[in-house]
Amino acid sequence: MSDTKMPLDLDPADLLPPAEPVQLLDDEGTLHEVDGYPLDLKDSDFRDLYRYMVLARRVDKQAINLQRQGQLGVYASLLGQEAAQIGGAYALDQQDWVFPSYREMGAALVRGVDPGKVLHLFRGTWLSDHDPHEHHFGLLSIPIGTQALHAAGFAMAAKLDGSDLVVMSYFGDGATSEGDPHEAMNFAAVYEAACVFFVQNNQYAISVPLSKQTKAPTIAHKAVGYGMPGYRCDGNDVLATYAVSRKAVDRARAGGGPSLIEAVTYRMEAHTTADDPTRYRTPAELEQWKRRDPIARFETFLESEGLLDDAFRAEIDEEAQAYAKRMREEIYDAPHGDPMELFEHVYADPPASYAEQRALLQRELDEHGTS
Amino acid sequence: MSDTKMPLDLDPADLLPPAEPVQLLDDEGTLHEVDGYPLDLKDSDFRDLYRYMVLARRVDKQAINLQRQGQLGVYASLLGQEAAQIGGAYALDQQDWVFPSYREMGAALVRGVDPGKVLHLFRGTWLSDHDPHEHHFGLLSIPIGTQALHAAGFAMAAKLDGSDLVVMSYFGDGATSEGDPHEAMNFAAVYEAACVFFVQNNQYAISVPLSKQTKAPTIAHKAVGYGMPGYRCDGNDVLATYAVSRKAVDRARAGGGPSLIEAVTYRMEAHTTADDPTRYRTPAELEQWKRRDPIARFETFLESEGLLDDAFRAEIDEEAQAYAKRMREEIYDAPHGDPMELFEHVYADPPASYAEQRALLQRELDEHGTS
Amino acid sequence: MAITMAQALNTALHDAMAEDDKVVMFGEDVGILGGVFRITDKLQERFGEGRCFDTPLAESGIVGTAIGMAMYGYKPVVEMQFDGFTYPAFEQIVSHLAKMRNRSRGTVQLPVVVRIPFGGGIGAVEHHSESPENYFAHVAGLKVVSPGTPSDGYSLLRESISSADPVLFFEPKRRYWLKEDADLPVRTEPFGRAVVRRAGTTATLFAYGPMVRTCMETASAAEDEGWDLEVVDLRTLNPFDSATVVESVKKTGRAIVVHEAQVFSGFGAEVAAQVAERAFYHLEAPVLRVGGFDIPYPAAKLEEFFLPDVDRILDAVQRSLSF
Amino acid sequence: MAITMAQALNTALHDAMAEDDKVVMFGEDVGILGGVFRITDKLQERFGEGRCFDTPLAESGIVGTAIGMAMYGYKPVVEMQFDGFTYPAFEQIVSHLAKMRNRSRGTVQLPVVVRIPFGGGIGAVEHHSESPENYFAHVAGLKVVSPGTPSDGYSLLRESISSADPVLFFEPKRRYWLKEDADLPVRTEPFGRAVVRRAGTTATLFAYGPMVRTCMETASAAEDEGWDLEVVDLRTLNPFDSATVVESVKKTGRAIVVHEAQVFSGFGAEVAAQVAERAFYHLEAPVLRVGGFDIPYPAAKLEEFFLPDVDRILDAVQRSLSF
Ligand SMILES: Cc1ncc(C[n+]2csc(CCOP(=O)(O)OP(=O)(O)O)c2C)c(N)n1
Ligand SMILES: Cc1ncc(C[n+]2csc(CCOP(=O)(O)OP(=O)(O)O)c2C)c(N)n1
Ligand SMILES: [Mg+2]
Ligand SMILES: [Mg+2]
Repeated sequence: MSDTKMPLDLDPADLLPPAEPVQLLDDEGTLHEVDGYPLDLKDSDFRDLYRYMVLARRVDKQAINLQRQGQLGVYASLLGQEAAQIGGAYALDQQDWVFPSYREMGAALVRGVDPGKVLHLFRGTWLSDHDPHEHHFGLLSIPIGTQALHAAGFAMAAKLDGSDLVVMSYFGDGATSEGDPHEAMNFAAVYEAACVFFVQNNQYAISVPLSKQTKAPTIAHKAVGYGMPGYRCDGNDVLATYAVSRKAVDRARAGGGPSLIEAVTYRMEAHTTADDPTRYRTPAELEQWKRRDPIARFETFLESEGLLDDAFRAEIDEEAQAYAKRMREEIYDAPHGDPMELFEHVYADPPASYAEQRALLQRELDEHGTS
Repeated sequence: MSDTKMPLDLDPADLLPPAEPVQLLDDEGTLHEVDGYPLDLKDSDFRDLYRYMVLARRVDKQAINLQRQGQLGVYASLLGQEAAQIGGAYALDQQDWVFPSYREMGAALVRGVDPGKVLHLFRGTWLSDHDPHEHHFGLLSIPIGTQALHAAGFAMAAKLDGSDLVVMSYFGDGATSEGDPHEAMNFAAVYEAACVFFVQNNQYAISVPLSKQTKAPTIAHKAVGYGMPGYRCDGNDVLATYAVSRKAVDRARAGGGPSLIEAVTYRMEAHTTADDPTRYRTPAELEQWKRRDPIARFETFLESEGLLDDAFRAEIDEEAQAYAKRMREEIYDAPHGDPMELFEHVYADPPASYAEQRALLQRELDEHGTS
Repeated sequence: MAITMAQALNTALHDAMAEDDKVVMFGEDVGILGGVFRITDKLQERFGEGRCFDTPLAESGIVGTAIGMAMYGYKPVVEMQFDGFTYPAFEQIVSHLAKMRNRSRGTVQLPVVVRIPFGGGIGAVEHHSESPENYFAHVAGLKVVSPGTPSDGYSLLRESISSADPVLFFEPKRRYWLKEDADLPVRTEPFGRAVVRRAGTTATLFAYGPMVRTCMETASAAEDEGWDLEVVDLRTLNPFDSATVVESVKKTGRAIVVHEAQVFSGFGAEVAAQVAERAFYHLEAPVLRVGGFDIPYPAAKLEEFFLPDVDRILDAVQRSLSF
Repeated sequence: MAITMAQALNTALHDAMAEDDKVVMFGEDVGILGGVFRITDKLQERFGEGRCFDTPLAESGIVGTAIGMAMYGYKPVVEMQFDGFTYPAFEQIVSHLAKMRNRSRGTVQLPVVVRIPFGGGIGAVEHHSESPENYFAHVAGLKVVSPGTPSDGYSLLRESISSADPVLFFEPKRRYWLKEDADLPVRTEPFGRAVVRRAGTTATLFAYGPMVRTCMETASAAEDEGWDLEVVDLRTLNPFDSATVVESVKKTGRAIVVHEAQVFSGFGAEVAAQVAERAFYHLEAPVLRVGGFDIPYPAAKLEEFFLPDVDRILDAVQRSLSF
């Protein structure tokens, strides 16, 4: 009865993620080689990674400011998670796709999505404002973990179509408790779809710490149950998040199937601008993680490699200011747009009943300017 | 940052189920001791286990016959899974609870539930016909995997109440793909609830074989993702299913938290009487498993131990006939009961609108005898 | 040729997949088994495992991956094995399938069909006889369809599959074996058109899916009473054909809406509300609703007391007439 | 004393937990954070982590374990963080929470309360402004409740917690800060009673939850037009108080049902259908429904164009009167 045996010819321990997360840059910014995670990066890549991280932080800050100025309803900051997000997305090719949650401004940048456009969701101009097909970047997904299934399905489709594109789905530590990511990982594994599940373990789901979310040794261990590799990396080390993602992405592209990445990081800001984290975490904890800042660490490394001079810093700074400016221009007092558009996109083929409803709204607009 | 380390002081390999399922009786019925699974059974227990298996098979057969005679609408047979089900339930105390799926006639027997009553569900007399509180046996649950959450919640409640009862939830290999069992195992683990998740891996979910259900090395490996032990046993060896369950139950009762058991077995019958398995599996496969029959194997063992004499056989046979007879009496041409009862149990406090609806049904009954 | 609803649906799937290789079919047991009702029979054999495949047992997974496949460019048709097992997919259907097009300002289309064998009358165990259509009729962004005849089964399924909008396709499982003389392929009226199945003058019966047949039987039986009933098959709940509905009531002056689902806040309420609003001056009696009682679907032996049947509908006609 | 809806609900939870140690409260972020709206503020501090606790992020898990805890003998009150996140729990609610009592012939009771902050008007992002009440009003076995005032918030929540039947408790989140002079504890009318909040003669506005306040404002505004509107607060959708509803329409002859949810197959359809049936001869105009358009809930900057407001309701009154 072969079914009563282990179908794998593996040393069982090979299934398990390593005890320590993969780290290439230590907390002091010194590079250490790690077996199995060669770095294939050129100087320009190092610089790009840095650039994206700095831009992401500036863009994030601008978004928070816009929210404080009443220009956005709410915003979910990625502060502290720059290395995790950007290292992941940087490992993708242009043809590849990203299915993000609501916190993926950094990944959006890497995909070339205009941050100003992303903010329309948070401003409430419309429910989103970018074309996913243009940058292969799905709509920000708010219902927790649901996008993991879209990613798995997209990867299943690509495989059926003979494409070798890879899909990366981001979600949080909290999301691992939902049914959908579970089903997504199982589907991806069963169909050997080229889908990389990238978990930013930022230690919290709003106020709920990881210890109350799961008793798994680590989130990477959850991969075992789907028969896929579970990788674990220091999420504040952009070289580690990149190298691990590269490995997972290459493997998927080569037909090796899906895998799960846990990037161990920390949400330095409130859950969203509507949240008050002082209710559930201590300044001491924050302080500890501040010392592990992903950008500072990478700067030390770049400096020691001679890759970070004043000219480059100035260049990035200028780019960052320009981004921020464009965001302000895009969002500041952005008008609410034409209410009649509300009926435009619900159906390709709208029901006859819309005529009456459109007429009602039009009458309201004519009479009162609002509903 | 202790959060970036493994929180467990375990040898990683200890997390994994053994490569081979635990087996105490080999296919030829010879007993082998297995480290960590001592048998605490008296002769009377051996006899009881046998008795339950034989009764379960007889009861199952009677149910199939009743279906063939048009007395039941449908029935889900446990043929071949007697050892799995009964070994599990036998490890429980009276105070403990079982949350079954629709295939748990064997477990029902062990809990003392009258099989005739269980059949009312399949006949369609009512949606169920036993009081869960009487035998600590939940209602048969049809939506796949949903009962695992009820089990987890019940165990959470018991813990909160200071009780040391243990809850066992049965579900199938297919059910492991649903979100609910995933969420249930996670909840149970997080709250360290005394809940044992017992998977009867009978190789199929209707027509879908295990290989299309999951790529996990084994179902027991799924426990790793919840930080709980995953046990795996030969599901056709009642001593193995018992010993493994005993271990899981004792551990849970002692406050050690939940665990997952995979009993590797085989569904010898159609999925239900409505199914045609010749469409998706071969006689050869069936033949192979027939040779591993759980009752035959246990008989060999009992005989070799001198525990099975003709008198005992006759006694069981008589009991089995009596059970079957009672089932026939209970079910055969059982009337449909009072339609007016339809309004009785929906609410403890029914809405005023029921008065009108009751009146309509009463009028229909008076006029036509039917609606 | 006499064909059954089941044959019509199966043929529709075959034809759609033959015509457009972007159409894929998946769900639980739809492959080698051909589905528990055999509606997907021989699709896998003919089109291969890539285009018709069994999934793991997870309905949210089925609908969620269908959304991803549709984003890539496929046209997934998925099966929920039974009505009562649609519920795990509720979030994916309501929060994504229905809303993605609008959310994306039209840049993402989701041409997904969710096939759902629904309704009672087959003596099944619990959760296998539900009528969940109104949960979905209330969701903007979905089309909700339910054929009452084999030709409509074929035609509406084909139209659903070519629709750029997501469709919840409710198959009246007790009518899978209902026969009709028809030659496939057949094209009937498009989405959004209700059809007068039987013209009459005394009162109008409105129905869809399984109850169309029951209403036709009622109309026949009513002849004995000297009543000439009109039967309107709604066909698509969303888009809803108010015009035809109102026109019929203007003619007959009396309306009875029939469905299997419990009456309270069922789809009959929408029909009744629209009729009462739009045919206000033409109604000679209140719109009556005939359906299941406001209780969970009962066990098999009691379903006949729950389900609307000819007698219950005639009783409503009588009440309408005596107003 | 002036209390807000939020205070009333929080106090109701405190009082219920103090009175009966079988009452437990759980959900996402309800512990130390006190819930994102602080409705569970200080429950954990006061009653300990055993009786008020944070769960993993899984709504099906929350409702499913609540069912298990109720079977054991507890009275769980659980929170869905927002309306739009109730959907993952749909199967547990519809297939088990609603049906277990009936399935078990009354041997299993599930005194579970599912608290759901619902509705729009607070400028939130998508999925945070939904009105899912009618998905549940259609489910036999559930009670569906939505308070429109702080005192009803307190009283109906207390009654929900002591109810032996499962209750879906819809909290109008835009009214969390609505004030009323009231002394807690207060007991108002029980489940199943609609209340005339303002007596009038011209027409009746029917509402529940967030729209009660809007209808009261409309009635005030209508005075300028010389209209004397009656406002009926439905309070519990199921059980539904037909008697009070019909009585009001018999008096005013005109009915307008108001809710935030999209109108098509919304709860307004049930109200309209009942009124049109039961007050047939008293209606001087068709029952009109005022609600959201049949589109997904829009982005924050456009919600004012979606939501019913005083003007849209007055417009309906005008239409009713000009019939
Ligand atoms: C299905 C669902 N339930 C609840 C919420 C409310 N909510 C928004 S974010 C969040 C926490 C998410 O935590 P995690 O997955 O760790 O991601 P993070 O926010 O930390 O990036 C919750 C509960 C939601 N958006 N969707
Ligand atoms: C949520 C849900 N989806 C689908 C079904 C239909 N169905 C009934 S049994 C079954 C297969 C279950 O397989 P498994 O979990 O392995 O249990 P087994 O029947 O083999 O004991 C399916 C798909 C169901 N009952 N519930
Ligand atoms: Mg997190
Ligand atoms: Mg199975």
